[in-house]
Amino acid sequence: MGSYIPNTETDRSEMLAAMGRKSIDELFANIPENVRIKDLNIPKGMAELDVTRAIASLAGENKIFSVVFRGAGAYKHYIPAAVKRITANETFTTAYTPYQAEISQGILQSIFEYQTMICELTGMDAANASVYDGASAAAEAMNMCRDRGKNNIYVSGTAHPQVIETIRTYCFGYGIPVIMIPKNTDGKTDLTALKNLLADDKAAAGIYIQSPNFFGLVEDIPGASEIAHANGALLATGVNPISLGLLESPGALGADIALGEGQPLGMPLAWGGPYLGFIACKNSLMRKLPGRIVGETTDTKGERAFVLTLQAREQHIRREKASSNICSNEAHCALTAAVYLSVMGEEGFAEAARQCHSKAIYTAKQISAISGYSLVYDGEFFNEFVTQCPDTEKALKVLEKDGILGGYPLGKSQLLWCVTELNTKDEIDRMACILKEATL
Amino acid sequence: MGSYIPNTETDRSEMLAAMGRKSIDELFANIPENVRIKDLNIPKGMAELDVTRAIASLAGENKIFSVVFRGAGAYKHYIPAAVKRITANETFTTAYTPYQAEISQGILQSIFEYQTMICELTGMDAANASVYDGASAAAEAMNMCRDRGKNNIYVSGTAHPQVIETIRTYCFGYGIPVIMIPKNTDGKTDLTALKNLLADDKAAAGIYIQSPNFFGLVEDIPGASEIAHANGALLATGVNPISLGLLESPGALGADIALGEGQPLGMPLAWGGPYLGFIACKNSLMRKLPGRIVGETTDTKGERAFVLTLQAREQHIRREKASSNICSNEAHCALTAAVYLSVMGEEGFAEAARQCHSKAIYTAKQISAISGYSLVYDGEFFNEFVTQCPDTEKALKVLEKDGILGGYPLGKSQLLWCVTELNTKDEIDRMACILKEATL
Amino acid sequence: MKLIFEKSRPGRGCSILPPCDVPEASIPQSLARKKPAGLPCLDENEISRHYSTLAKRSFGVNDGFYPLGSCTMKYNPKVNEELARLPGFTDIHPLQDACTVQGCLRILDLAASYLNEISGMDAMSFQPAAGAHGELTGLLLFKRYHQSRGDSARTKIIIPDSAHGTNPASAAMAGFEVVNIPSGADGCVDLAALKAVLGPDTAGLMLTNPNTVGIFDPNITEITRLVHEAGGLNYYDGANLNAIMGIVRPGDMGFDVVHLNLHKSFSTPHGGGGPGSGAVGCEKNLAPFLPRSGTELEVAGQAQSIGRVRAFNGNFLIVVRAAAYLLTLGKEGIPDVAKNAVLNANYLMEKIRGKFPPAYEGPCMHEFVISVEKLKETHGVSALDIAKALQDRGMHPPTIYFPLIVHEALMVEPTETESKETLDDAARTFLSLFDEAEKHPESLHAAPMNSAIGRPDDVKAARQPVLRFRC
Amino acid sequence: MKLIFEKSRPGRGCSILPPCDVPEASIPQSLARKKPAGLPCLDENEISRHYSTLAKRSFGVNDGFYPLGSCTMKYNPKVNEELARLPGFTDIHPLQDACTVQGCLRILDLAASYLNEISGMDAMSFQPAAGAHGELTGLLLFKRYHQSRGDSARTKIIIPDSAHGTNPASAAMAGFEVVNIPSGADGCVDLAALKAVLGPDTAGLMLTNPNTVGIFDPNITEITRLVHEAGGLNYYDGANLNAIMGIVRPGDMGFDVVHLNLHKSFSTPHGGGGPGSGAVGCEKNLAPFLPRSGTELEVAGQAQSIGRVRAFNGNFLIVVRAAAYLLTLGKEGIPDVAKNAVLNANYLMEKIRGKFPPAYEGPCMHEFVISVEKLKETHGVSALDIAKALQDRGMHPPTIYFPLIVHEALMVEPTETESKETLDDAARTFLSLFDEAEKHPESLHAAPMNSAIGRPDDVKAARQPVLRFRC
Repeated sequence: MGSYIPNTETDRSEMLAAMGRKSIDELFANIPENVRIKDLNIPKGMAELDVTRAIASLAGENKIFSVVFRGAGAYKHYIPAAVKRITANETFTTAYTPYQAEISQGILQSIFEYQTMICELTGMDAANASVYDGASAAAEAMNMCRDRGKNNIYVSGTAHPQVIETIRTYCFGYGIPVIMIPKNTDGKTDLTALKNLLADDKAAAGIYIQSPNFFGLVEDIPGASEIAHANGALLATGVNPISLGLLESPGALGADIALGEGQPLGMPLAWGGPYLGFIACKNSLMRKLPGRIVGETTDTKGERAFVLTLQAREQHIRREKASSNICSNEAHCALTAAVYLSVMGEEGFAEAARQCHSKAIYTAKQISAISGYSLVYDGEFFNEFVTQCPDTEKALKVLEKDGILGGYPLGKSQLLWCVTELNTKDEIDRMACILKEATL
Repeated sequence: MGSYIPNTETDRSEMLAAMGRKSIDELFANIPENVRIKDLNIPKGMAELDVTRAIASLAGENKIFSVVFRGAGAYKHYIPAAVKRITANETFTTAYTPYQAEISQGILQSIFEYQTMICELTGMDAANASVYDGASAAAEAMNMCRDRGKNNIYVSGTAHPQVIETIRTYCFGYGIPVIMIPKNTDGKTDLTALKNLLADDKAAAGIYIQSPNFFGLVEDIPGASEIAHANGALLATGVNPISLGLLESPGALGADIALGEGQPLGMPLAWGGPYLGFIACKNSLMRKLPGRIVGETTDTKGERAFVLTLQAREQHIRREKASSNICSNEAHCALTAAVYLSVMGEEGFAEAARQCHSKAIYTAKQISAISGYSLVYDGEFFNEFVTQCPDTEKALKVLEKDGILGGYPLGKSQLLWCVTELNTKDEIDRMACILKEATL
Repeated sequence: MKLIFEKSRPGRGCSILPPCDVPEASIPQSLARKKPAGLPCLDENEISRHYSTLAKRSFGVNDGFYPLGSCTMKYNPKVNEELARLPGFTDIHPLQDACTVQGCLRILDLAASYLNEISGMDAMSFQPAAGAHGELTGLLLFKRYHQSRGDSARTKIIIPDSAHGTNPASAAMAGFEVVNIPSGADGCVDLAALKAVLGPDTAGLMLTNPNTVGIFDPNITEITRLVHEAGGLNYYDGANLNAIMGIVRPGDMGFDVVHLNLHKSFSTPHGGGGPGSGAVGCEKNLAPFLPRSGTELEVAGQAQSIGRVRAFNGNFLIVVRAAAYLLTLGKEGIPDVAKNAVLNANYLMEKIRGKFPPAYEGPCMHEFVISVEKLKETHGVSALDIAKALQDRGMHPPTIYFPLIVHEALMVEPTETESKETLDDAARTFLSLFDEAEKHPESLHAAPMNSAIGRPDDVKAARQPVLRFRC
Repeated sequence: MKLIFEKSRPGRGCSILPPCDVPEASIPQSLARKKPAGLPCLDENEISRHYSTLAKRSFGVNDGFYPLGSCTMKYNPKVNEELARLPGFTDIHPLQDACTVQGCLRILDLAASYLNEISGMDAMSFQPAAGAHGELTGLLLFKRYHQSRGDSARTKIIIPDSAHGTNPASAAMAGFEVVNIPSGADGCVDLAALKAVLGPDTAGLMLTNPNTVGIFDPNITEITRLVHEAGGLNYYDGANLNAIMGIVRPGDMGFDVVHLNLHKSFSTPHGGGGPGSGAVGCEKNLAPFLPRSGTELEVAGQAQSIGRVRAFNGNFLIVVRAAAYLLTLGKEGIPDVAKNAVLNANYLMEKIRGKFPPAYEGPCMHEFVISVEKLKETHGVSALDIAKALQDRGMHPPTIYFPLIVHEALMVEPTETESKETLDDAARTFLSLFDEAEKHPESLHAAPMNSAIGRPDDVKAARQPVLRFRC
């Protein structure tokens, strides 16, 4: 069996002797005999080489697509080598939440810098140290919107289905209603419907709109903001952080809270996790943020110091009255995002966003030129778009044969495509060519 | 283009201004105009993503054999995960030779520990901090044997061909003769011939014998040692370090110098490098060791300290009178070997050697059971052995089809096989089965 | 030290992306960003050194002894890291067709089969990303369960006052009313207090066992029986599983739902505060309510599910690491962990008890709580002072001021991956600190002296929050 | 701190190999090891922390400014490290059939084509593992060349007294007699001195240009012409190529053979002293003598080759890194390196020249040499003291006491990958040290104060050598 226990038999004997004990079993005397188990019905332990073989063989059972045109909530971007190597530093990986500030300044500063970058991207005043993922970030954000009897949560039907589902689950917990805002035929949130819904609702707390939305379309955030605020509700916007290299920030557009899935910022697809939920907000909502927050202060010598702050919101102090139950978050993913944003830099990050956009536009053109394929919606999009497709199953199969992961099928006749800076013109042309041939 | 230069245009202007200079060109005034080049005839620089694509595509043009039965100087052993991750520490990779002891204690201590481990493996008193590889180690070791007019070097024909060639090259430099000791029909060094050769040679300086030799056979080192010493010559033995988990150490067998290729100690095959040359010797030869050596001493506070020592042998002090010209060595490979030996540990290292041996014996049996295959030599071997083979080219081709790298062909009718702890019984049986089928 | 923004200089950067190879598209001015996000501009060398320096100003398990109670800071094996970085895991899209992700699905199956056996549960969800996320998930299972039976009166969750703060917070998030019950003098559940609050409004009980004072509650089967009898469910907070895994199973103790912190008992690295994995297991009767999961965005079936608590199927790469650890330890290794974790805790407790008396008598489990209340009274040296002074002596301090029921508490959890020598060193350090506290209490107030900073002004941080840099 | 052997405890270890799956074989008692090699027994956590601690007691480019003259401690890009770890490179046996290693062969071709263009050579061997190895190889080319022409009288190699120590040592190893010539007052080759020693016994000249005092010899074409006229060959020590690459080529200066330190100019990491790569290039007429190479053990043909200087084809993974660097920089990047390396050196030299005068006048190339001879005389503060005091101030010291022709020398090479801010910081540090040297010379004698150890006793180390641990 494998083991990471340094104690040898001799060590154990010496330790027991020093304690005046005869056996380790004595220490377990509190456990009623009748519930103890004899042994576990699992296989024997294995040495490292065999574990490596076993797990690597499972990895081998997955199919890696060399070319990916699928997003729908998880995005394949280039991860610079520096991001991988810097974040692999074993102090970063093996530290825990920086409770002891003096011995954890590095971790604390990295989070403070991350918070700043998230604020810069979103145009907000404050950000937390991360939550579990984009979907739970949305759910937590909706909770932030609640205020003195205002408990009704509005969610646009154009948001990511799993985000909607997660908000519903959390709201099932909170015991508050989730009201859906219908999707318009143009693929965007029906703001007229929202206006009408809110007109009759004095308990409207928050509105969730994702932009670019699930169908890739840029939503009218200023319009939504105006409606929300006119009716005393707050607007929370879900964003793809990469899009903020090109698109106006939610803060500048009037949103009160911006949140999203941070995975595109240097994290691999990894079959869905670990990912990174980020939440940022205007100053007025700062104390409603869930989870850890790092703040700047000074030390006994008057020098700059960083600490976990605003802890009066948190579960370990406030217990059942806390703003959230969050304890462990996604700190190492936040570090990864900060390193990613540093390595890309101001200009490189904007360039990545521009390339995603340009390549998506180019791809959309190539695909819509194929008979049977056409853009479903007219609106502006960032790097995702929906096309008709004569037979999604068939189309995806022919692409898969060539190692290409095609768009995500929305039923049998539509595909949701995603294009990033990683997709080369050659790949795009090849993909379009394969699709075209398949229609012949 | 890619760049790792932080200076911006503004920086450059400010710096030039501070120096009262108009252009960087002024600084190059010493270079005659007529030899300056206009530009380099090489492609434009590339961004990281394109470089990654280009180099990864070249890596993709190599064939990785999932199963390897080939050694002949380069050995595929299991490299524990801890070895890879510990040695990747960027302080270890980006430091240079520890000239400044106080700021380099970690590197110095790691080398001191490495030297100790090499001494323990080889049964010697002193070891250096590494040389380039096993072949150059052998060449340097032969130089160590020279003494007051004794300049004749004897090399066994059973040694690795490239080691022999490297010794010859260095001796071409030294301007001293290399005399070959013939190989016996049993595949081992003809010690009777050696005895006769030495009987007439008052200038015999050193004898090089590899054990296990190139054909995998364990040589009679005590016999060779006796002959060498009786004739006033020194015996240098080339060893596979893994074999020393099972076989008696050269030191205990009477060798004066032990050296070898350290690659099996945690380094990947890597198409031949970086590898690790190690040299260890008896106390009497300590000051003849080439290259860096770390020694223990005390600091101003009387505490343990490590330093580069015996530098009076070295090129930067002794210049043309140095024991060797070595400056950069293979420090990071030495670190890797030390981490490998620590992770394997005393018992794990011996177990690895036992498994190599047992699996080689098993493999030899399976192969020799095939019609047309038989062991060429009777002697004891560690983990390499030579068999007859009806048609080496054909045999290797059928194995390759199955992702197996077969033995190294010695001509058209013999194969030199190598088996390590990584080869499973299933692999061995499968390999034998394929060979058998190919003979039908 | 300087922030990365303060090291930024316009014009610097790394060369990552090649020029765009398709025609540049434009976006309507009205949608475009007016001002670029203020990201730092540095070259790779500066970035690399910046983060190296940050790492040096931090402390991880890899740097030394880290007996942070209730956090199980055990060694994080290297092989798990290598395996979690295999492209066959990292390069898989979560919405790939099921037939192309059989390896991922088998990792989940493998981990579930081991963890179900260890916890005594029937089904497992890996969707929760952390312990508290698991608590919320588990309590929503309770809620859905009672709802499914039309038992709408069950609105209260009973929680001992020694519980982790996440317990009441999770209960509140799940819409329950929290009923705190006091612990007995032995730190365990006060059966009378429990009985007093049980009733038709009881949705369930949340308990960690061994509890947060490091003691295994000997009445555990009685406790869970009482709750069941009252119609409630029992929730097992798995934060302390390391003490008992392979010895006794939460399921056998009478728990209906459990969360397991894979980043504690199952050795995945804490990452400076995450990502973790708070896998939730439950008995058969609750399994239909588990979070909806699958390889498609909208999963058909699982009609009774609480829904999902996040997108996709969880922190998968963390599960890969835990799976590798489970395969490594296996049948004998798992109980061996518990035994040695408990041995190490008791050994260290015994070695320092002369000066640092444990808050409760008897052997502890994997951690123990000491109170320096007396030292505070006699010499004015607090748990905080001890923690700060320990930082100067090469180890990470224990958890302090928790559990809340012990005054001036220090909660010490050595874990099984520490050697006797490390424990002996730590004991010497503790004892020498006591001497120092008696002789030079002021030096402990001044600690730490050798850290990157002196003690920070927490009050200022909270009163005048500076949560981001502005240039 | 303790050695790893002192942390060892019998019975501890890591679980790496599964049990043997074939029958255990035995070996005759006479051949078997009597006593196991005394390797340490530790668990993985202890090993990991041991090496973490060793890393913390060391200093690399990644930790800060490292202006070690003549070593070109530039930044080592991360992408090169990632690429050198691709299994398509690491898992390739050096004796695989040529058709299965086309990628490896193309890496060598690629690197050779770039480096030939940069050095002005026609052919390149990657067999040498380091600069000195390259020197030996290059001088053996000289030897074989003269031999091939029957020119057996050419036994002498001319080397300036400012040369790297490896030059004379390599010449001696190649069986040449070394003729040292003094440098001129300007630190460059004294033409008269050169002429005086040239003759029919001249095998060749070894030169580094810019030389070790950081000056480009303006007479370089005259020098190489003279040597050629005398029938000798010119060897270019590429240690200082970083100053001139893309600006002027050794081949165009008249050199016949050159070695290039890939771990200096081409950014591969120094690894604590290696592995490096000392690729050797030469003109067409010397190419037949280059080391024998190929994918088989015994290479046919290449009859005129000097043979091989090591097994297989060199430190391949180092060449992979250099190839990635060359692709990255390309046509414009390579000269840009040289320009900025020279700019940085001159900038730092100018900033400190008021207190630390350069040993030679005029602009320097990529490095400069200062002499603290005066400071030594006036305040007793030596180059060694300055180096030790710099350690306390967060930077690695420059090379000291080299070149030998400058008294109390400090040789400073900032490289192009350092920022103006870093240079400004370093200048401030240097200047403040000068103040300190004047005011409190004793504090410099006592330095370093903040290092892992105080100054070590080098004499004791050499007189009573302890080269290994014995338990």
